[in-house]
Amino acid sequence: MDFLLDIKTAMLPEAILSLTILMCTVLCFMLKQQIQKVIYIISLLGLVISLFSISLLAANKVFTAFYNSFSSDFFSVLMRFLILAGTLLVIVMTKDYSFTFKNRQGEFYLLILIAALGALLLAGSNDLIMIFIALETLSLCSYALSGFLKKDKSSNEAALKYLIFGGAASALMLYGFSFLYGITGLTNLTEIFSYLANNSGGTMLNLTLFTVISGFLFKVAAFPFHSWAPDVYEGAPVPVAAFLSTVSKIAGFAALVKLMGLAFNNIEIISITLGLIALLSITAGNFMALNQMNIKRLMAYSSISQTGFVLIGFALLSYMGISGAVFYLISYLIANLGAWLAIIIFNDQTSKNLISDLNGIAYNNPYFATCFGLCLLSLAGIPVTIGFMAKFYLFHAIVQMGPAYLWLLIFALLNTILSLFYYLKVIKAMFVCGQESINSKLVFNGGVLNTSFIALAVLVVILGILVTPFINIARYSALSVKLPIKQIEIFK
Amino acid sequence: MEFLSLNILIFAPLIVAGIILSPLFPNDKIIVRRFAKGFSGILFIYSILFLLFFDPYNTDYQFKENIKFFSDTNWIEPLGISLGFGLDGISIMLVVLATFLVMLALIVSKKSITTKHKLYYSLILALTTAILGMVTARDLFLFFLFWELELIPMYFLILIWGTGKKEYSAMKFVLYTFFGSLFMLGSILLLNYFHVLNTGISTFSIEALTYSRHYEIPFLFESLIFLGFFIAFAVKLPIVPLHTWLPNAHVDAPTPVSMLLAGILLKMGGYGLIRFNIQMFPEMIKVFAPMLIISGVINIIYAALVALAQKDLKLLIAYSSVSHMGFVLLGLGALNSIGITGAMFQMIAHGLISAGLFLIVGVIYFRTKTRVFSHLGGLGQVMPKAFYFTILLAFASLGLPLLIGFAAEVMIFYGAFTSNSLDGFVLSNQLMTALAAISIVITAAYLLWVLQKVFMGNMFEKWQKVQDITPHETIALTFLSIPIVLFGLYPEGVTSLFLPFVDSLVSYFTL
Amino acid sequence: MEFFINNVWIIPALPLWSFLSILFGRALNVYENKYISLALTAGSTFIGFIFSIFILFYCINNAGTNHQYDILWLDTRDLKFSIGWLVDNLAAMMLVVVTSISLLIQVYSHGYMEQDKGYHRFFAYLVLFNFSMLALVLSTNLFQAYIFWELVGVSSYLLIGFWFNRPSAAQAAKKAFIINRIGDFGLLVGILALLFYSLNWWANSQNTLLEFATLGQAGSLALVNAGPVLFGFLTLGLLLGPIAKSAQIPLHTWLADAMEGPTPISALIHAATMVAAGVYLIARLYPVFELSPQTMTIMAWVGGATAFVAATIAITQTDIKKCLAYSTCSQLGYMILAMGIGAYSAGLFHLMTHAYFKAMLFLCSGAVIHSLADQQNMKYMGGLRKKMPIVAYTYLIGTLAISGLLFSGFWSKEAILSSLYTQGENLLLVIALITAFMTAYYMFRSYFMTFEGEYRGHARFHKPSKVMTMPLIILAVPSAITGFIFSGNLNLIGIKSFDSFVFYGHALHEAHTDLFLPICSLIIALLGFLLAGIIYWDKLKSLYCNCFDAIQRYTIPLYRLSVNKWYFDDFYNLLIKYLILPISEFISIFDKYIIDGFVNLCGISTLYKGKAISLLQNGNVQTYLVTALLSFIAVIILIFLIFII
Amino acid sequence: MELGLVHYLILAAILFCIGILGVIISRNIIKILISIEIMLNAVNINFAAFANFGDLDEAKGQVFAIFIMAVAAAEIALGLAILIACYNNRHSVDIEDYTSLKG
Repeated sequence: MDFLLDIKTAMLPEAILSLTILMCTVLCFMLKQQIQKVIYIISLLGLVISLFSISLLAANKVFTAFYNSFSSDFFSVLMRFLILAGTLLVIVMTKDYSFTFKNRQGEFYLLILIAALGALLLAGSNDLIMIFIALETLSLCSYALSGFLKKDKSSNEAALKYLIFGGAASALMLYGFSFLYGITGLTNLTEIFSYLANNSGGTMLNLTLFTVISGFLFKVAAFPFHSWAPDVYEGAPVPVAAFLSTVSKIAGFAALVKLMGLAFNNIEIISITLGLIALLSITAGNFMALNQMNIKRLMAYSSISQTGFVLIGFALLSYMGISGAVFYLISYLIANLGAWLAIIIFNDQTSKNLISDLNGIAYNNPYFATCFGLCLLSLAGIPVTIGFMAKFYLFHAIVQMGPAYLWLLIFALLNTILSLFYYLKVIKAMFVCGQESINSKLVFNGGVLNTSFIALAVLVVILGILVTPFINIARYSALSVKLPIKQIEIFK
Repeated sequence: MEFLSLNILIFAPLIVAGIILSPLFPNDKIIVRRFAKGFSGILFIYSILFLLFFDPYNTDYQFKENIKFFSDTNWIEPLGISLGFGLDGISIMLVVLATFLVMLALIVSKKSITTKHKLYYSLILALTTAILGMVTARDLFLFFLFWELELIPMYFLILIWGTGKKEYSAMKFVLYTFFGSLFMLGSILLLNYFHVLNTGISTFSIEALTYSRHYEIPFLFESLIFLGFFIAFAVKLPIVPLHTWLPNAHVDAPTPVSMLLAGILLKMGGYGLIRFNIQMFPEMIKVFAPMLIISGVINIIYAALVALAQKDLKLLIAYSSVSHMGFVLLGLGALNSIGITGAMFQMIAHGLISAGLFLIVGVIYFRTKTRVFSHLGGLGQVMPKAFYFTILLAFASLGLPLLIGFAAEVMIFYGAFTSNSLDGFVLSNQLMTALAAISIVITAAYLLWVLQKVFMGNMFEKWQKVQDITPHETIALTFLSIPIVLFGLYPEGVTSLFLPFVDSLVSYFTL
Repeated sequence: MEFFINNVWIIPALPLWSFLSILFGRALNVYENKYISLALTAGSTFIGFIFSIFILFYCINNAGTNHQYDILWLDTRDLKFSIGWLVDNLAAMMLVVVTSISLLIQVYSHGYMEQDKGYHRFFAYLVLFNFSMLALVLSTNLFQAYIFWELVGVSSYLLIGFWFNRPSAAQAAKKAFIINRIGDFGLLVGILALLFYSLNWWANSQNTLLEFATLGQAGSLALVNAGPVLFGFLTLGLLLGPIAKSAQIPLHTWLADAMEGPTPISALIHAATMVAAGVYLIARLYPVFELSPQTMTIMAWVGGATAFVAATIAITQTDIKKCLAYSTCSQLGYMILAMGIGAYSAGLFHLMTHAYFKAMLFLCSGAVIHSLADQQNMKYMGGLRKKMPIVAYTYLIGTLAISGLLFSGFWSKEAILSSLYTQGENLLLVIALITAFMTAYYMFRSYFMTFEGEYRGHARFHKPSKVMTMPLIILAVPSAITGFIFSGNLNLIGIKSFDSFVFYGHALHEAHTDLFLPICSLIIALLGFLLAGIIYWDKLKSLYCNCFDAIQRYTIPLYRLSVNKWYFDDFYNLLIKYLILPISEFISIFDKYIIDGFVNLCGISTLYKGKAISLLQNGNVQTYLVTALLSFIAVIILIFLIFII
Repeated sequence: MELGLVHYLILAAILFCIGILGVIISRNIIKILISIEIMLNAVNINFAAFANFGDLDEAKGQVFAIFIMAVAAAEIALGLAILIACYNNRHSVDIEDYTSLKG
């Protein structure tokens, strides 16, 4: 039974998640609407089990499944871990929010779990077809999730925009896939890499690469395919926005790393393109975030600029860069989910979304403000937070590439000032004096939502200090990625 | 000496801040204040102990300590970042100055801080940790980390307890400093890059990058690195076109915070210039000495002239800070032992004097609710004690002999005048020093203007009921006056601590 | 005797100790009694006076005394500044002058300030000044002199602004200090330059840095190193200090304003001691100045001009203290003039005599003012001789002395004039003589207006106390006799002439063989006296009444010039108002709107850029797609362009 | 003239462009959805053509095309469902009416 063995060695989390999905589907149809909360518990359980099952995957070897179209190396294991952890937190977020779904709670968890499954597959996919299928699984569920509030005009609109934009982007990507297939006659990535290592693809390959990348740029909301993000984040239910800005992005990055190997003959072009796109993402995100009043939109723009930082890691096309990007992703996941948790806690109790609604909240809710502030500071890259370490590590990686990448460093550095401005704007609102009366005390009663919120904020600080293991993990995972680099850099 | 641990010195304030902030701590403002004050007093005494056991003739770091996580050697092993602290000639004085000023700031906080005591005192203590960490860090990364860390408490202190356009000022302060620090970050990373390139070892250790740098960095990059550091410290010091955050931040910050800002945070710029620009790049500093001297002279004259035109007391004092920090630049630009000694001495002198002056401004503002000269006058009649202290501080500030400012200025003027760091440049050291000396007239003019407008002359009826300074403030001002007089009479008491260090510094770039 | 020389540090140390005692005693409320402050102050000065007397006699008996002791104050590698004490003839002379006058004025002050609330404060300042002045006098090196030079300035600032609730006093104090600071600026730069150009000399010798004793040798090396032009500027810088401190043109305007301080202060600081410090410093720096003839010439002319201008101003002053102030200015001009032409001893001789009689004059005026309830205007005085004869007669002695008619002033002024004559500085001599005429005129004018004729005021008169008149009487003695005693005419009984005691180079005593000049100056002074008498003495007034108006009519422009003090103050005010303040305002505006404006502009423009970019985010998904595709294509084209180029 | 690979590719390219144009220009949302379908079909033609001319052994292209068709169907179904939800709220299928989220 090779097939089952493959699944056991390579796809255990996916398998467990699939079983959970099946169970949820059945329960969804069976259970009365009042007790569909059970599905919440079950999906949580499924996620936790599958999270633990990741540790059973051997990290030091590459395992494949489905005839080599799925491969599980350490990098993808790490990414899948992040995806599952992120999904878990997103589901936790819905605890108090789900009443807005009226009687369709079960469907919601179902869709989230399927989307997570798509993300997991995307992170491990090793074949163009697999990539496409996984991506579409993720995307279609995301569209549906965005429009989950059927009666809500903005939710509808968000879903519609997301769908149109996503459809066009995936068509563009597929167009690129078709040429990739045409040039090489292959769909398996490993084979394509070895083909490209021996044959030059010509100019056509360059164009192909650009179109292929575009699909992933859409998924991670990077410039120029970023404009859907603010609208969708604003319109979609808050947990969905959190999901899109974390899990879906991580999956996109994971797949993008897989495709890095395509740049074999065009290292410089791809590198500079990605660098440029990264910078433009950071800049566009930051500039547009400056004037935002709505905190959800602000988070959307901030996530665009954070995407740019991760892309810098990719643009370097070095192990150092990838490890920087991975470490940055970890920090981003923690801090961003923390921020979204704060938003959802606030939104659950006040149904408000504007930054000015937060005015003076710190004095009635010190823990809320402190934890939220820490997450924002981490996103801005202020010590002692994991975000600071991640930025430093990333910049360190840029500089290690030598003077040729100094422009990237300079622009990235300048952009951090802009980002500090709008993160501080939120913090300022929370701590501004004289308006304490606007906000009454939030209920902060130590439920799972609050516990995970505080836990994330604590993690932000703790991991900002105990940072070595995470850097090592990031480095180890980067080493398992196939990169089109011939010389091995100084990299312990 | 076992009981002297820098780790305790640096992190104890942070831990105490946590204790104060924790919900278990009683929310009684008197208890909070006394606890914080008591702790800061203990911290000051503790830092004095370091001073007593400090060996000035050892130019190396002393009291070295390393904290390790998950590794035998370093904090972040993959990058070669260590969590190491140490004291040498320049840091020891700043450590003592910092704990001293924090203690005084907490003593005078009684009047000016009326709300949110727990948060306030814990933020000040967190700020203390950041400052102490900055001056004792033996690792570039660590220095940078504390440099940025200091922004956050400072931001909140201005934002929450400030006056006027506090939100604007706080934001400006943070963004400006952050802007500068980015250049420093770039420089730190480039320095590390060239170290890796030449030795294959990634390290951020200041010692390694200073003393065992036996390879050449290309001139272009070395000057870029130098300028990166310089810009960061130029913002902090501040150097003239980059100074505009300072008036805003000072004017809108509450009194104790202004004291700390002027007293110790500005000195971080000077400290950085010595520690990095001079110590690490003895070759580059020779190239850039004209820049230091010219910007120093511009600082001195320009800021003094601006101060002359101010209508607001606190703004005037703020600009006088800028002007006085110009002397630090001038002294450093001299590139000789006496000039650098003078610059360091000036940092300490200005730290004490400006803290006192800002305290006086706060005292007046608290009682009259105005800082505009035209509304003040004749206050000497109702607050004689404040008047006498102001006279002392003002004269110390304008460089009256036998007070602390004079010794510093003399050393700087002498160092700058006899220096030849501008050889081969269109201007001569002598001319620039003579230009800078004009400031002794302008400084006298604006400081005496303050005395005249605020304390002398006719008094408005409405100030008849104004109270003289409280015992707290008297104690703080007396504490400030003691070193101002003492080290004015006996400057060697301070200079001997860092003279050997400066000598070793100068030996690297003997002109 | 050796004891006094070896322990000369006690002279300044005691006042310092008294200052600290009063300071802490009052700050901590240890005592209330005014006599304790007085005792501390006068006691310390008295001991100093005793010391000074012994030291003076020691110096007289032991020619060429030069006792120097240095303590290293600032020791950094290449810079070693010392503080110490130097006793030589000059210092001994100055010590006696300072301590004796101080002592008397302190006693007098007790009477003058008894009713004042700030009694203790006053004595604290007074004793602080004493300390600074005595330490300045005892300075061994230029650097130490600079330190106490500034401290003296501060004490003066504090004392002028003693009644700080008077706006005019506050203003005057500030003005005095700032103008002195201009001088200090020159002095500082001069010291630095001197040190810089003679650095090798000091490094090779074991001498204390900048010590007066060897300044000449170092100076000549500096002359070689710097060249005559730079050295000239260097000495001019050094000269600027004394010019400001001794209230010489163009930095003289502070002195008249300084009369806002209590009168004893005017007597002590602004007549007798501190303003003389400028002359003293010139004497100390003589070896350096001598190397630059141009500077000496400038010094002489500055002195001459000041003497003349100040005298013309004094002519029309109606405020008794202002009148005396300008006369001080004028007399200091004489001293500087003397120094400038090389009449070292004459200048210092005049310093000493002037100190006594001017102190006395001021104290007299103080007694008058005190008795008339702070009335200073001479128009409202008159006929006071009958009410306070002691004051009137001592004032008359002073007037005679300063006019050079009799007493000490005659001898010292004579020395200066004869030096001018022998040096052949005829133009300056003429100026000096005209000034002498005017001096006699305005001094007698003030005497007549105050003490003769009818009382024109309204204030109720009360008699000055003994405490105030006693010092007057005591001061009258040296005012009267010092000139004659040290004139050299008593050589026979063992008292040497002044110029054989305090001299530069070698002792040089010229007997007044030529009687032309003394007679000439006496006549000129007499003319001045007569003119004053004609105009202001009621008994003579009836004789000339008719022609007086005519004279006045022709001299109105000159009168205006004099009353307005040659428009110096107006000129400076205009300079400050229309040049310095606008510059400072301009820079301040530049700072606020250009530099800070640029920073804010950066911030605001960034915000607007953000808004502009946000316009693309118009909500229409088709726009999004178009922008996405177009920018993607643009990126691709850009990349290809980069790689083609 | 024999039809070669290039001709298919050109056809696909033209179709793809038409699809893009349709997505960008048409105001009717249903038309936009159809245009996306056209783009996907252009991709299908590409795959089929490449499979036909290059990869004769395994025919992965055809497989890919079938997958695309399946997914496209799902996507369109979802799209229409969302559109219905939208229509219920705003009674419009004009894309210009769906611009409330912006800024």
